Amino acid sequence: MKNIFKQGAISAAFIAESIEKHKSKMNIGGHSIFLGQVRADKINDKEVMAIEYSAYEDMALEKMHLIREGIFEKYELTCLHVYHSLGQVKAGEISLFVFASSVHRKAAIDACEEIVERIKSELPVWGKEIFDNQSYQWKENSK
Amino acid sequence: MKNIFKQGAISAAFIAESIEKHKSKMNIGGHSIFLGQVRADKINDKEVMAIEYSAYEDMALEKMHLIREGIFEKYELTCLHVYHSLGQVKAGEISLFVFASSVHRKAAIDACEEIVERIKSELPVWGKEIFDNQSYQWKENSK
Amino acid sequence: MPVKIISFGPVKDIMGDQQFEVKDVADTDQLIQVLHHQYPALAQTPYIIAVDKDIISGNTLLNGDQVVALLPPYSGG
Amino acid sequence: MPVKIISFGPVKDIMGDQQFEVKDVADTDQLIQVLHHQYPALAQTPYIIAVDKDIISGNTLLNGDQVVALLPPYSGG
Repeated sequence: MKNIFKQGAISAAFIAESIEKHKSKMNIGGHSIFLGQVRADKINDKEVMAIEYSAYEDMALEKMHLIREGIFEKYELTCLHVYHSLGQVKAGEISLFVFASSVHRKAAIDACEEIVERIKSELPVWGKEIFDNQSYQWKENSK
Repeated sequence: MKNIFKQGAISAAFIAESIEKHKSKMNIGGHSIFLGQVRADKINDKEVMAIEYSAYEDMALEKMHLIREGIFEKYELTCLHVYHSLGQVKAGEISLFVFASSVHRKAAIDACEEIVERIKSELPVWGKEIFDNQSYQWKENSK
Repeated sequence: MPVKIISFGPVKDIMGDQQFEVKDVADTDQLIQVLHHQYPALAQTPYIIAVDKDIISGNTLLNGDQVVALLPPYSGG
Repeated sequence: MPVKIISFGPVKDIMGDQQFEVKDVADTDQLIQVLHHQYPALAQTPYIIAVDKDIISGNTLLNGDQVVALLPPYSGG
């Protein structure tokens, strides 16, 4: 099973490397990428400084495997890569990287959007919003 | 008026730099990126080696400006960047880079998709598919 | 046979960091009763239950050696 | 007053690389007649017309000093 989890933030350099690797796949016509970035939300006068992510890793990887299979059945993708942070990711940094590629753009765009929605609603991952005064609250995903 | 044209391919390093610049925009929650990559299509036994792009630049920039305005009216975007290659882009290289960012993911994802469609159908840009035997044909965009 | 209990997110805040085992529970309903008795705050927090990584939708027999996970609403991404 | 003609893509293949001017044409229909006479292959290739960067949908008066662009189907991206 492919591991999607990375300790800490996902760097722009890592994303560039992933893009670069697809140069040799000459049947690809379009890539659709989604990046989730940690927002410095203000909640009751406190500002989110970072999100600390934890996961039920075994279950999340099994679930992600099933999501991948479903997506590949539904869309004609050339490839699909997903990375999610664990541990602390500071405001302004990237915690989710979804990268779908296909011969014609439509499949990559639609698949990428669906994967992001499914990751948010189906993966046992939790984000703890850490405020600038060191207090915290558990994040709630908006629909 | 913002220039969207870049001579030659769009590099992964340039894309990484663009992503990196958004670290300081702490109200962004999601980025949606589309990358158009030149395919080495086989047409009647000849393989596409590169696409050479040309444009009616003045008109394209005016049109892009109007598209931007329409998109910003329709979607709550934090920022929007578009780059399109001119001149030769080899198979496997990137010729279109659309980068939409928003507070909540939905706006960025929907805007990015709409911009890509509008770029393909509304910008006076032409791609010449150059084959490995140096002959060529003018590209036709699929819907 | 004991079942192993794990929890995450806000539920883990209530139950503490340690994994632990519960003996002599026949099914998940009975297990929940035991846990709510031990951690009254659990009654105030939403969660679903997975037995061996499968989310259950009703009372489920526990024949031992299983891992029961208490999963609050997901908030990844 | 002369109008300036520019073309792109497959239309440019037919008309050649040079920009040029056409004199004494009153409107776009008349201009098209002149061009098709000069470049018979134009009749076989699809294009739309922009006058000063605005795409026209019917015959349009040319009062001179304008740029008329012949635009084959776009294929950017």
